[in-house]
Amino acid sequence: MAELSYREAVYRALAQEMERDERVVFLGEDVAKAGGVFKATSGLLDRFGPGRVIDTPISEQAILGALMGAAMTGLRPVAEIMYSDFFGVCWDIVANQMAKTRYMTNGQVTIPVVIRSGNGGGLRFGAQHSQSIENWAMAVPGLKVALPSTPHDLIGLFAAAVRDDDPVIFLESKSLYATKDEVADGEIVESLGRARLVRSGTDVTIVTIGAMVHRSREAADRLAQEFGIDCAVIDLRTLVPLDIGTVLASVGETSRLFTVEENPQLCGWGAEVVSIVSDEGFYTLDGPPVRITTPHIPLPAAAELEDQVIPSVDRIVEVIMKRVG
Amino acid sequence: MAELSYREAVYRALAQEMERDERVVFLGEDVAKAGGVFKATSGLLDRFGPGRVIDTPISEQAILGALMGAAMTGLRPVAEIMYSDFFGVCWDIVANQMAKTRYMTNGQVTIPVVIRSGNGGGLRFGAQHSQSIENWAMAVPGLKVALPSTPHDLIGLFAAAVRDDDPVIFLESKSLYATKDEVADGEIVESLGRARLVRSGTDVTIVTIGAMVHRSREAADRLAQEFGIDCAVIDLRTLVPLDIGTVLASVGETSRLFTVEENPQLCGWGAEVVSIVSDEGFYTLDGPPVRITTPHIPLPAAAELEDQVIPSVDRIVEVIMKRVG
Amino acid sequence: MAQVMFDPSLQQDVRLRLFERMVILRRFEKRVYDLFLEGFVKGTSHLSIGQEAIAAGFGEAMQASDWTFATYRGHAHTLSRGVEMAPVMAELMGRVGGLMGGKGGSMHLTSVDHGMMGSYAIVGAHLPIAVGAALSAKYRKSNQVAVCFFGDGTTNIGAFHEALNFAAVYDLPVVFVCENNLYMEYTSIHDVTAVEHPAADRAASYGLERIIVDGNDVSEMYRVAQERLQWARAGQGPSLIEAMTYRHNGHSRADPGKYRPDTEVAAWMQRDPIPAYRRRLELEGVAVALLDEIEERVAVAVDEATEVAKASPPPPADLAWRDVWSDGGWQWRS
Amino acid sequence: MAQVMFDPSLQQDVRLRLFERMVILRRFEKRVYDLFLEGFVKGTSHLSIGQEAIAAGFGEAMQASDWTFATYRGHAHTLSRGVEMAPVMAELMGRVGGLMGGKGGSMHLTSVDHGMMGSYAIVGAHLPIAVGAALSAKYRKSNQVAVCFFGDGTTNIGAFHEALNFAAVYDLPVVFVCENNLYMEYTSIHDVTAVEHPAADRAASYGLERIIVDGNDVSEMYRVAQERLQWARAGQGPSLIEAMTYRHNGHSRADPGKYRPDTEVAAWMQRDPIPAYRRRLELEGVAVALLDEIEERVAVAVDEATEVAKASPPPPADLAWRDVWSDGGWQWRS
Ligand SMILES: Cc1ncc(C[n+]2csc(CCOP(=O)(O)OP(=O)(O)O)c2C)c(N)n1
Ligand SMILES: Cc1ncc(C[n+]2csc(CCOP(=O)(O)OP(=O)(O)O)c2C)c(N)n1
Ligand SMILES: [Mg+2]
Ligand SMILES: [Mg+2]
Repeated sequence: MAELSYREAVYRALAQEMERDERVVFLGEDVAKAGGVFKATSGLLDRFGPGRVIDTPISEQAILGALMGAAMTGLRPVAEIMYSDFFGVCWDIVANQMAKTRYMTNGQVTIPVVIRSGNGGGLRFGAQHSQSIENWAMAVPGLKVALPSTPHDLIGLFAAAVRDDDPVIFLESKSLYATKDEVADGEIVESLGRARLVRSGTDVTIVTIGAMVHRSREAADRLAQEFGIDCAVIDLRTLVPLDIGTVLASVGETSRLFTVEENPQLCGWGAEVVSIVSDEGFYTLDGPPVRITTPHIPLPAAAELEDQVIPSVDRIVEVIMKRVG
Repeated sequence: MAELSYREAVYRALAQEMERDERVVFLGEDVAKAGGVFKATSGLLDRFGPGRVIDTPISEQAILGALMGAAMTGLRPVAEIMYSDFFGVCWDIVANQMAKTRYMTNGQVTIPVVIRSGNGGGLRFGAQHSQSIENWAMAVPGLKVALPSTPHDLIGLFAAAVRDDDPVIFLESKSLYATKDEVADGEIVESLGRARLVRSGTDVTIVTIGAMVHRSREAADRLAQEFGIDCAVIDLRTLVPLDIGTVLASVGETSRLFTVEENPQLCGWGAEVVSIVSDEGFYTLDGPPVRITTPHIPLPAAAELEDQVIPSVDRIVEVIMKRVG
Repeated sequence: MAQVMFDPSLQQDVRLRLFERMVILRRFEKRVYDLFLEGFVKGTSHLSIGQEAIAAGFGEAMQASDWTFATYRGHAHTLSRGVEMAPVMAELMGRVGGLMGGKGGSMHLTSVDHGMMGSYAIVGAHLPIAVGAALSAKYRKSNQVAVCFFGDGTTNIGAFHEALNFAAVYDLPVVFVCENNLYMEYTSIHDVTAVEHPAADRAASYGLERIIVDGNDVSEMYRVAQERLQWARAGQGPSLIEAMTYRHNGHSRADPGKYRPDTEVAAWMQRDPIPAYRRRLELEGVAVALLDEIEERVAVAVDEATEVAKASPPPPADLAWRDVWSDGGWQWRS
Repeated sequence: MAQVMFDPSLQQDVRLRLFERMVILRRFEKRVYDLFLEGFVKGTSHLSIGQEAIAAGFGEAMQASDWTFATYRGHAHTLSRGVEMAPVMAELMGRVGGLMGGKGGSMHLTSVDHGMMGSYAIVGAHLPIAVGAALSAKYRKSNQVAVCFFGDGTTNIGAFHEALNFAAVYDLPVVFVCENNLYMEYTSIHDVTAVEHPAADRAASYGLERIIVDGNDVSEMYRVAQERLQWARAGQGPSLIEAMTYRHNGHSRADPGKYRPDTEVAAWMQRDPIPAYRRRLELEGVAVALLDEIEERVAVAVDEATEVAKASPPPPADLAWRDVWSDGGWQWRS
């Protein structure tokens, strides 16, 4: 057991998998010599050498194209896209090539890639460096999508992603890099597609992921203490595969569903979860399913504005109070 | 009144707006001399000249970047992205630049662009030339999204899009180009954000858009004739702005909601509609809201397979029968 | 760089194979064209008729373990890697016997067993992917080379630029082959490109040699292919070749190609690579009977493949739900 | 091309303005740096300290109706178009008095009234956008020129290639200015680029002249700017300039810049454009008092701007919901 930051977990996750399997190579901008802009990959170059830890030009299409080609021919490469907003400049490779090629070739081609990327807001970086793009990825058939919320999950889900034979979009919450938690020693491997019950509860089910997990838990604690509303909190951990079974089971007990999402509202993963539960769990619901999201706007830079729009503990408490109370 | 194909409507729509406003210019690959790959823009070059109808290199980022820059400096330009799948190679310009720049500049910049694109399946073109990407666009705050289902709407919504001061993603259903309908003479202008009640009905509300409108209406006719189920069919026409009021009103009468979507399931516009109705219209619903979509898979090329997966009249009838009956 | 010298006996062999390859590509695609007209081929399809020398020259020069990355215009490159005709034809017809069970279609021909690593339908996308294969070859010291074919129009898209620089920076074993057929879809490449030779005139941007070859001369294509493959295998890094050629047909199924001046078309038809090569072989003393025999053998093979493809049924419905994921299925919920 | 000749009296004017511009940029950004340390500037911020000659030279040479397109490293370009210091500083502090009310932040400085058409934070994106402005200038025959600034690292992304070719094909009035400061974020441009001069060595790919200038020599920058703006206005099409320079600080707020050899840093500090230009002006007989007065005037202005910015309150909450759409609001439902 050691206390580890989410940032340090990135290093440990990469090192664990690179140590284990020499087919794992790692590419990205400024990731090698400089250790990455979030300083999450410092030391990897020294440990694994320049053949496996590679500084690239600012060429996201080339980086991800290279990732895909290398994966098709025997490697299990990992890339960093510095900020997830930059998926915009290489979306074709992700959405049209990586996601579809196995299918189009009737299973001839396997593309075991992981694309790590800093995701989400909270750092006052403005609209082009703060997006939550998990829904871009979830909307494309053929991509798996993981968003770890803790150092442990970062390592365990990353290991699962590297060992998975399909392309995985691995979104690290930038606002969590500095957060710390106890992490067990030794190898850590989790499974894709298993939600985690962060808090059990009987009145309301809160479904969330990534940085919002912590705010949801805090809100749940306050709702319990201050208002006697007992909320279950589910961390989905991956959006694809989606552990909707865990959600349905919990809503079966609580009869109320809330999602807490960092992404803008329209077509979010929350809409998907609400839609499935509204269909398959219709008769278990006692009241409207409610989504708590960032409004459907680009993110503002100023601290006071950004704090207004990303779901806060206060807002979660307030909405649940109002809608359940 | 004249019978016009959806393909011919493209020409008439462009001509109408270019005649009216010389700030409207039109760019795209093979659109000028050759009249476009769908032969929808033949004749425009002769009519408006090479300064306004421009053949471009295969450079989608440059095309859309140029569109944006021209729009910021006084033009009202229109581009063609040949197949909507190709938004992948220029997604940054659309999602990060066009969508956000007005907001980031606190309203200093206005970006009146329209991007026309052939969208959807049905032509056996395979996974990289058949996608329905309306949800990619809907998920990004700052983009308006239109999908005309008839020649009339193509002209009227296009005119509205050109006259709108915000970026509009204008998705033409490739499978409709050959379809015909009566269209009035003279100028046609519709509004963005007004759904059309295609068929009124009291038992079930079907919400749909684009090519699926016709299948939904046909299914509704069959459901009425063969099974006595009376379905209202709503053509949303635009996803942003979303005329959710019309949907809520209809569900208020029918108490049942079905969506019919050409896009793959996860995070579709249908999930958004279902989620809003499940929240705001919770107490009006008599049974589960159901989405009828293409399954969450890339599109196969073979005719028999493609026909299996895109919602068909048969499938719509069957699902509604089973879920309502 | 020295011209590659052949052993004369080998040379006869190679020459006949080069000829046979071209005849295969030509006759196969002529048949495909007929099958369009008869309604057997659905969707779209992009023929390489007139451009066969490029695929043939490279197909002959490449080793079995090398990789091909092609565009939607990929029939020729697929066949030239030794893939059988019948599954290719069946794929174009959307049959279960197709190379990808009918799921990919004409634009995505792939046969990993033959090193045919895919046909990509988004202009430019496969250049960086080929670079990745080359990265893997270098990392694994496998001595493999990735060969990536694309058109003149592709040189104006961003991925071209990124891939070329990336390959050059890491000295990767990849050969980029621009088949300059003078047109993108219907637009002359000259109308939309700032330089005369869209690939070769940009080689210097990546520290590469300016290489222009006659893409209608199969022996020249073979020579250049050998040379550049060797260059890659020697660890010298990428090459960029611009092969001048012309397609006899329109861009794709729907296109009669009317935007091209008649005189231009006529001039290039005169330079058809197959009759030209046959004339040359005859002049060099290859027996006419030998060449005729090849033509006939291929004709029979095309007929047979057509029958096999036609006899293949449409894919079963459940195939649509297979192989989204590596577990063979499509489920996104767990 | 001939060197632009100045009227000697004008020249004195221009020279003092060039000097003043550089001093403004320098002192402003030094203050910004202090404000970081004091916690007033949140988020990130990218300084141009050391690179001022480029923004100053162009700012002086451009006409009021010309357009600037810059990157996240855009403070200098914004000020050099005549935007006041206080709103820029307030924007960096996230105050309502900011240039964009605090909504954009340091990376997106924009002042349409000053022809400052935006700072773009995705590498490469603004090159095609600048091309579009040039297209509009040409279409409207407005005689405006778009000037687009970007870094060396930007030359390896696809949008660079597409924009350059596009501009060249249509002979558009745009001047591309690559500020080669030898590094992308923390990686040497040489490590990841196939050519020595990432912009200039690629000019030929777009049929353009190879232009390399000393980006630390403000009079040279001014001369080249005048020349290329004139070239654009004369309908001769785009230009690509590579200006060699160096940033004194790290890439952004978080970066101490330790990846750069001390000797390299020291050598470039010697070549600081501002003392160098001051020395030159003094040698040419400009009165020391005149220069000192400029320095003092600017120092006062920076102090004043700082006070104004600090006095500005944070933006009101409702601003977050404004100006998503042209109707001023954010509603997506109708
Ligand atoms: C990104 C992208 N843009 C546009 C297209 C449509 N398209 C398909 S082929 C083609 C022309 C390609 O020209 P070239 O590279 O010369 O290849 P050729 O077809 O001549 O072999 C175009 C524009 C596409 N598939 N992908
Ligand atoms: C598409 C994209 N990739 C990566 C980044 C992250 N990034 C921001 S600045 C930068 C370096 C840019 O280098 P250069 O073009 O030389 O400009 P400089 O910062 O030196 O002025 C990088 C990689 C980005 N903003 N956009
Ligand atoms: Mg071509
Ligand atoms: Mg730089």
